[in-house]
Amino acid sequence: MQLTGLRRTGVLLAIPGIALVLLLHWQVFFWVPTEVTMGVIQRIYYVHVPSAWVAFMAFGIVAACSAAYLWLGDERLDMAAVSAAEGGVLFTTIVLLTGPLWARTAWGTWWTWEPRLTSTLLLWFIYVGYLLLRGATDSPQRGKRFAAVLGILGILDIPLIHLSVTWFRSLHPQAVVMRPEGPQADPSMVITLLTGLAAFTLLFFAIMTYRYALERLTVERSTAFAGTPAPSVAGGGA
Amino acid sequence: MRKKGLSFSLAIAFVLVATSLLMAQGAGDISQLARQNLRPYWHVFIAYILVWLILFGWVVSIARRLGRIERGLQGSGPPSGR
Amino acid sequence: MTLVDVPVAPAVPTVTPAPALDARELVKDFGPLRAVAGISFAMRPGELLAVFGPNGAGKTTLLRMLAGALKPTSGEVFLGSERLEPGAAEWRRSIGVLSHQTFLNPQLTAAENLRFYGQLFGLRDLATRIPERLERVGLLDRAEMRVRHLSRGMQQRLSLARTLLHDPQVILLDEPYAGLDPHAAALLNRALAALRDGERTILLITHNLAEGFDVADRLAIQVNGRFVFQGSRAGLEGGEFPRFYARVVEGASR
Amino acid sequence: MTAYLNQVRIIVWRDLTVELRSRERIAAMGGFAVLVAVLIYYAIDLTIVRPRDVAAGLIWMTILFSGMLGFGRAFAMDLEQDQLQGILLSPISRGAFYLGKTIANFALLTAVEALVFTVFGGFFNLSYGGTAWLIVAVVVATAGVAGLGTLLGAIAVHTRPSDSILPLLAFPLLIPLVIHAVMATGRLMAGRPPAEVGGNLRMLAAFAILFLAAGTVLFRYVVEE
Repeated sequence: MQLTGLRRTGVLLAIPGIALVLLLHWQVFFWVPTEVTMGVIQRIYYVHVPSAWVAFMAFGIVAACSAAYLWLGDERLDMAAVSAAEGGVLFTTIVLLTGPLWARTAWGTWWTWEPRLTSTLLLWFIYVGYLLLRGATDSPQRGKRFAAVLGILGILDIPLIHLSVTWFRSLHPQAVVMRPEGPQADPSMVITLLTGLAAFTLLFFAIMTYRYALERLTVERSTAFAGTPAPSVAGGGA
Repeated sequence: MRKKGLSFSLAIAFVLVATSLLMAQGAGDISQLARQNLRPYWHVFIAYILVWLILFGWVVSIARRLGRIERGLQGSGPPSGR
Repeated sequence: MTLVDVPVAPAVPTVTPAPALDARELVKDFGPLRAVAGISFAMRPGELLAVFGPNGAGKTTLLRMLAGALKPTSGEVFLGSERLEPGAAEWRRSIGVLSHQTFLNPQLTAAENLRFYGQLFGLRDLATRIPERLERVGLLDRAEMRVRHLSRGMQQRLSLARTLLHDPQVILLDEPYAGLDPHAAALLNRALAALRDGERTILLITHNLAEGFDVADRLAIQVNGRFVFQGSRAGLEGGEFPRFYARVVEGASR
Repeated sequence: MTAYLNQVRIIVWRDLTVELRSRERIAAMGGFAVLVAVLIYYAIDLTIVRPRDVAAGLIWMTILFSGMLGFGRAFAMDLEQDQLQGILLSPISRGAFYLGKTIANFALLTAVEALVFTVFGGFFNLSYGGTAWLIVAVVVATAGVAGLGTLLGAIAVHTRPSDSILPLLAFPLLIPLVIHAVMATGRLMAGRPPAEVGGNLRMLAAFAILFLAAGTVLFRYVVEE
């Protein structure tokens, strides 16, 4: 069990992560100026965008680990994939919840079939399907392979999904797109956003490390309980 | 058990910090821009709370699952049938 | 490793330089579960090895690895002198599998089923080969009948014809006696005898101690993913084999 | 190469022969499609909505749902008497097996589509202008649907809630394809020039190629252990 090593890694990632989170809150609430056109609501941006970034990165990890798992068959790759997928789905949930909170003020509506919202929603469904599929088979090994196939399929589909929904919308009058990184953006806004990106990335990897350790332990426990045949035929009795 | 308590207290600390900071900021702005709608403040407030609730929910769920397995591994050990 | 109170000396497999089927330390894990835990054996052409064992001993897993349907977690299997790798198309071409499931489609006729598998195996002379094979299993007059109208015994005979259609070098049988009427069982045993004369290598997995013992050259007993007994049947009487089997299994799983 | 195509051909022949004899899936899919058409007729207030404005979307909804119904069963048939195992133990290329299954599913869905277009045309008094390009659009979209449906059908057949999990997995991946299928079909039915749907057709082709290529490569990981 190298799990103590894993835990140490998790803590080493979490400490700067939490520090950056604290810094981010100070920046967001005390330091960064209020954006001129959108007002206070724009501050959601500093968690919304980092969440989206982390979610995409997580799904990228899922796809890469899934492909490698199918190729090499190493169980650890599958454990990494499921850990990343769980995180990816949660961060996508954050994106989908904070987005409408912003849109209600900025666009005057909770939900709109704006391209980015639509692709994010579909992405969420695809990877919820990934998590469901793992538990839906009688043989866990099969579930892992099926999920890996879906994980790869999902990432391949993303560019086409995005292209399609953008296309679909572009034929209609387009709503305002939020662009704080536009020409008039204050450098402090960029700094705050970068802090958010760094904080979320570190936190994601810290939690994912723990999630991975959990997956390892789960497998080790089922080995101890569900019984590999005893190593020696002569053993036993007592 | 200790880990669980730690995550809970951290969660509460964060929510408190976020809440108080937002309140402070909101209160300041209200006095200056009294005419502005209050809704955006609430939405920012809810958004930040949701983010940390979800993340801490994830951490707590992992910690609980880890704890359960570790108790299983150390406490009972493999069943005596073998 | 082997049990002390065995009445026969377990024969160390001494085989000709190029065994027809050579398995070395085969291991198969399903996640945390170890279904096959290190099995080695070698067979020469014309030999029939019968593997017995209780449910859950990993017999079917072993057979599916030998068939190339499952990739071993570790260990190696070789086929013939060419040292083929399991799972390759050439490997599948040299193996025939007969299971208690027939692999036949009930909506297709007997001849169509054989034609389907014949084409999958890339056989060219199907126009002559299929009637000849149907003749051999006594189903020529049923060639145009759909399989779902055939009796269970006939289906199993057709399945035997399907297994041998491409003249495999190695034949793997998984509980072939299940659901067979005595006529079909006798036919199967005659076919097995003919195949051994034809220098084919046969591995048989069965619960049926009597049938299995009668046809085998060598016996193996698999418990918990291992061969706990492997040896020739010399020195064993058919009548005492069930008791011997029960003792070995009980000793190994205690 | 010829061996590969032969393997594809023999699988297609087998699946279609079996389907023609049992008519299990075509009956379920066709019956479902006609019933949906009847339901939709009563679900739409024809004094408010002009049917041909929404026909393309309704037609594709019907096609998609009946397709899921059929694809879920494409591999269920092979589990009987363990035929799937028998096929996998033969030296067939896994890609060829997948393509054969996909072509058979494609043929089946095309037959259902012919029925759907006829029935909707009759019920809602639709006229299909620009027929040649309409057929191109439908065929390309169907190739994509069949390509993904076959791959996911092979997955779904080994899951416990096998009938409910296939649409759950397939629809998020298929929605973008449906967008283009509906746009192309709708515009062509309204008599717009084919040039207007060129982009949609290219996107449909992109989806079809992606799904077929991914299926050919990934299928072996679905069926092999």
